[in-house]
Amino acid sequence: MSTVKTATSGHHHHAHHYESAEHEYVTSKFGTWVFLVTEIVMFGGLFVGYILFHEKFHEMFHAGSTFLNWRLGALNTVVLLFSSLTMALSIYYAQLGKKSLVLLNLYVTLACGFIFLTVKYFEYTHKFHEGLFPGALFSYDGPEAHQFSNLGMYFSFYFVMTGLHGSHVIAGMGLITWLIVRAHRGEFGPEYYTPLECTGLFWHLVDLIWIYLFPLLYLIG
Amino acid sequence: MDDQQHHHMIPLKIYIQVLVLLLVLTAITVAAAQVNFGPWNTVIAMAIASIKAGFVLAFFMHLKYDDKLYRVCFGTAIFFLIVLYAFSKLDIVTRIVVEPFQ
Amino acid sequence: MATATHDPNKNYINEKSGIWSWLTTLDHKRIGILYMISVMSFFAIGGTFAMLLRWELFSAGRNIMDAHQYNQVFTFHGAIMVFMVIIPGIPAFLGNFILPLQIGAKDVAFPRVNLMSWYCLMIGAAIAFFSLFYNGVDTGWTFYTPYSISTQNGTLLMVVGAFIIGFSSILTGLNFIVTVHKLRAPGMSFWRLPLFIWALYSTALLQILATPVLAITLLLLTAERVLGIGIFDPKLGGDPVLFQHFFWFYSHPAVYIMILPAMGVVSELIATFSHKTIFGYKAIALSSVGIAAVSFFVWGHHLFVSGQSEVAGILFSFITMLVGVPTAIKVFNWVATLYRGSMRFDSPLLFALGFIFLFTIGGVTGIILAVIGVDVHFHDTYFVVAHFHYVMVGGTLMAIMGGIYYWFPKMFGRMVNEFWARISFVLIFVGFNVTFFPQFILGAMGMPRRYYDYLPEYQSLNRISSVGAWTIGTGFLVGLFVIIHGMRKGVKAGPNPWGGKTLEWQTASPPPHENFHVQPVVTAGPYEYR
Amino acid sequence: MLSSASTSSRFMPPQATEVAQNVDTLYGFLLVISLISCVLVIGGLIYFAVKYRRHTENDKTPYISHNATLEFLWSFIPFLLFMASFVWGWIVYHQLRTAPTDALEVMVRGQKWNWTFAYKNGRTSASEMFVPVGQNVRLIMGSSDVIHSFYIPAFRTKQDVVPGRYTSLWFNAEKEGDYQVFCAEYCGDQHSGMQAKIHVVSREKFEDWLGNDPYKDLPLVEVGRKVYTSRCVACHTLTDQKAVGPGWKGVFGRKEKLEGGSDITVDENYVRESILDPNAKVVLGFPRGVMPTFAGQLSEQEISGAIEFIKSLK
Repeated sequence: MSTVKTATSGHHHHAHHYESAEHEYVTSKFGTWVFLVTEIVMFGGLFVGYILFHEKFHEMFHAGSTFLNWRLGALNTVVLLFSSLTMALSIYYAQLGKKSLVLLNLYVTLACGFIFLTVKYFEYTHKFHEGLFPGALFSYDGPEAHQFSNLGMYFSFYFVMTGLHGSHVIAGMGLITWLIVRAHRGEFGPEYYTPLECTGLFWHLVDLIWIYLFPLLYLIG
Repeated sequence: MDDQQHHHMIPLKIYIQVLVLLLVLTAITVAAAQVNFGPWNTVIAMAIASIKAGFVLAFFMHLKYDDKLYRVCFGTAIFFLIVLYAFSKLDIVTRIVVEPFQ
Repeated sequence: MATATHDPNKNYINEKSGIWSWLTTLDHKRIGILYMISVMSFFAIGGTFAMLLRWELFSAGRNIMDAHQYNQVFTFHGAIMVFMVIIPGIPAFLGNFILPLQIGAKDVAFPRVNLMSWYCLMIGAAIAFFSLFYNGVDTGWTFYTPYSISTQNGTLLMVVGAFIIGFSSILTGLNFIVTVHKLRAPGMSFWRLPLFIWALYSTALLQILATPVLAITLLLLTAERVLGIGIFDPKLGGDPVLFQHFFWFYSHPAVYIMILPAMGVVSELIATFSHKTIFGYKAIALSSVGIAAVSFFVWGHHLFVSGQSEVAGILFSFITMLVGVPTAIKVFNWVATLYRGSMRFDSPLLFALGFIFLFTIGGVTGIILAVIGVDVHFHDTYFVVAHFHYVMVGGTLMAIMGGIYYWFPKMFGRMVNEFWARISFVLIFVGFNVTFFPQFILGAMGMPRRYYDYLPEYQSLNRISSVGAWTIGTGFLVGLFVIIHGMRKGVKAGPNPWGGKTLEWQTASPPPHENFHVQPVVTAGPYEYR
Repeated sequence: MLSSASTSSRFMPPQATEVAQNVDTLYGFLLVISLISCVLVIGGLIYFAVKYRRHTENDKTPYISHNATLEFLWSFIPFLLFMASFVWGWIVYHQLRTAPTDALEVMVRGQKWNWTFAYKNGRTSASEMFVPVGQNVRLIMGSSDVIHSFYIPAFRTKQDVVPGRYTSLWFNAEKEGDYQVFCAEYCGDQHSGMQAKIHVVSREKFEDWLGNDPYKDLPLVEVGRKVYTSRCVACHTLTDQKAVGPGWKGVFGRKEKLEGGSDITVDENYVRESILDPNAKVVLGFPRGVMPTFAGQLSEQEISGAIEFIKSLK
């Protein structure tokens, strides 16, 4: 009943309730897009909250953003944009049936994910070291903290938004690892690369969210 | 039985060009942020981010070549977020601040 | 696949046996039955809490519990009924079973996602109930801040539970949208879809576009309680009214997630039991989608007295009036369908007529509450409690009971005992009116809601209401026995006992695993009673 | 047409303000529309159900798919009725929410489970407030913990009291009398106990009440009793029964075991400290963080009065 996978490269039996592999491909892609809608609305809700509070406490948010290292943010943007390319290329080469290039691109995408997370790790530890914890745990007492009593709220938004985004990067990397395992088994080829395409869409969305997150948090503050 | 017609494929060259464009736009938005345009900073940053997002959507996510239904999906999500923002903002902006005495 | 010789008495129930085959099933019909069992047991628990509430309110002062326990009982009653019974109720139970059958598909688009949706509900419910061991939750199902931040108890567990249950709703909605778009039988255009499918499709749009905002709101509330992030906490510069905006941005579309499927069931029942084509098919289908669309613009009528600005209040009141129009159109179309029909008063039709009776009263009182000048007096009183019970119990629960009795032969291959089913209808219908009509008057007299103790002058009406509540309880108990008895010892039913015209009546009862031995081709509309 | 409005008002609290009459008239109008539409729909339902019962299994039913004019009528007419009631509702709401400028302003503070009032001349009162008849009154309301809602059924008005900001509400009571005030936004255990009374009195009585000291030549024990009835009744009983907090009968001088395990005898200092900083020493078995602080809200006279009153309850 479930999708029967055979070892020959790219050959794949579609599930019984679809008429053809093409039908399954189009349906899966549509399902992924509907799932992306829910992700967009969830992150969007967070962005709306951020923008509303940004307009309410403009100066405080600006002061908060001066603590962020925009160079690391820019580096992370470049890393994620590059990983978006390699993800797209892994699909490109799957359509051409070049298994080794598919694997190479998937590994590079995974590596970019790790780089992104390590940069985030350093940013977080640097903030914890300075006492810039979210909300009530905020224990930084530099000049800005005296000027703005609720400076902790900026870091609440910072940690919730980048934390949620980070968890989605980790989820994406988990999916990519699963793709790598299946690619090694030679399951993907010109006739069947649906999981690649769907994971790719998810990964591009994670990159898309960072494209908005970076200016909102790091640049205009 | 598998009427496997090949799905549209974007040539490699275009992928590379899109990435280069995205990196250039990132550089621009970072540069623009160093200069203080006052309230305009936000507008510029959001505009550039939206252009970048447009390219990722159109090319990397194949929206340009795919079924229009997916554009409708993406558009509806954005539309209802704008509704959430607009009505909440309307409430916050038009609230009358009540001052206590003493 | 080659057409295997299908063995006639092989169906989705006896095809495989053993608990493991049920817990890991990918068949939408079995998942529907799993949801039936979960929703009905949660309904029993939530209903027991309702009985306890009415017992405590039987007379002023302390009856059987003290204030803190009362607050927990009404919170659990609300949370269980909303998140675990009435939102998954029709879409996940009846919808999962019937949707693929009605559009001539073999299964929903993503069977594994469908099973995951059931596990999300059960895991979320388990976590929510686990809060009982951390001295319960007493915030009300709305979790308003800053109270929900400062109270020391299991609120965090219930919030996380509701967060996970939200995914069950999202995944069901996702499955239905994709299935309706991609897996329809040949010849079944959108204008030949049965109205139950139109209702489920509109509901799926709401589930996809609204539930994620609840997810982020509950996530922020969890971060608020754990890290004290201060977004909704006034002591740290946050705005509790903003929480209400975010919460009701989901929760008003959620009440349409509750009522739209019920309207779909009623459209099916009215058409089939009056043996007459539905009146104004396009009007009903479009008003389902219309209601779903407009429902995103009206949430502010929950904030009329919450400190929301006058301008926003007026705008929300205006748009709430607009959403009243398609609702009224639907009711008029149902009644028009009955004109010159040929009605037989089987239990499903009784529940459909009961639905129209009670939903009309619920609807008009909704319009009264939408008038902002009057709502200031009625907000947060028993008038509101009566209104939403009229549309939720009078609406969705009547439709669930009607839907169960209507599709019972298709699901279990047997008929229920008609006599006792009608007895259960009469008990529920009479008990319901005796319970909730006095509450309109209590609300007009100014009795606030969520009150553990009330002034002596409210006692007589509360007594009547409590007696009515126990009658409803008996009615649903009788209904439970009717269902259980029907499953085991009901009279065998043919494929089409009611003479329905929609596709699910063209296959065996109970249907085989792949739904149709021969792929049906649709050549006409769903209600062709010529 | 307004007969039902008068019948409806029999089930409504008294109309003590002009706005209340406007709200009731609008409510009467809405009730009439609702009654008519219910009679139409439910009447039609029952009539059709009875008239078109099934005679044989294969009755022929006409294939009526739609009727444009009928559908237009039953969409447009409800739309007009809804718009009419919306506009009328807007007018009444505007009246409810715009306070006249010359109003007597009173500060209201909602705090977990009682209401306190402060007038411009420094006069404060708890759980009850006095207002002159026929006078525009504007309440400026704040909360010191969670969201409450100041609801006066007789004036048909209600306004949430949101912590972190101020909200306002106005009324002009035309008839003298005592009017019930409820808390209408769920705020915890004693939400149903958080009530107050508005005494609408003649102007002279109001001036007299405003001027005098509420505890003028009252012995300390009586001052304590007044403080009890206005501030503490929601959570403490005068018997030895525990409500939210301990019952006061016989508590004074008793030895209690604290949460930390140490013991304490209930003396003047412990009572005073529990009033000003309740979470300092919490007796075992009582919830922490429920009793609010009364620091800055009770005068020295009221605190010592309360202590005397507790002492007197043997």
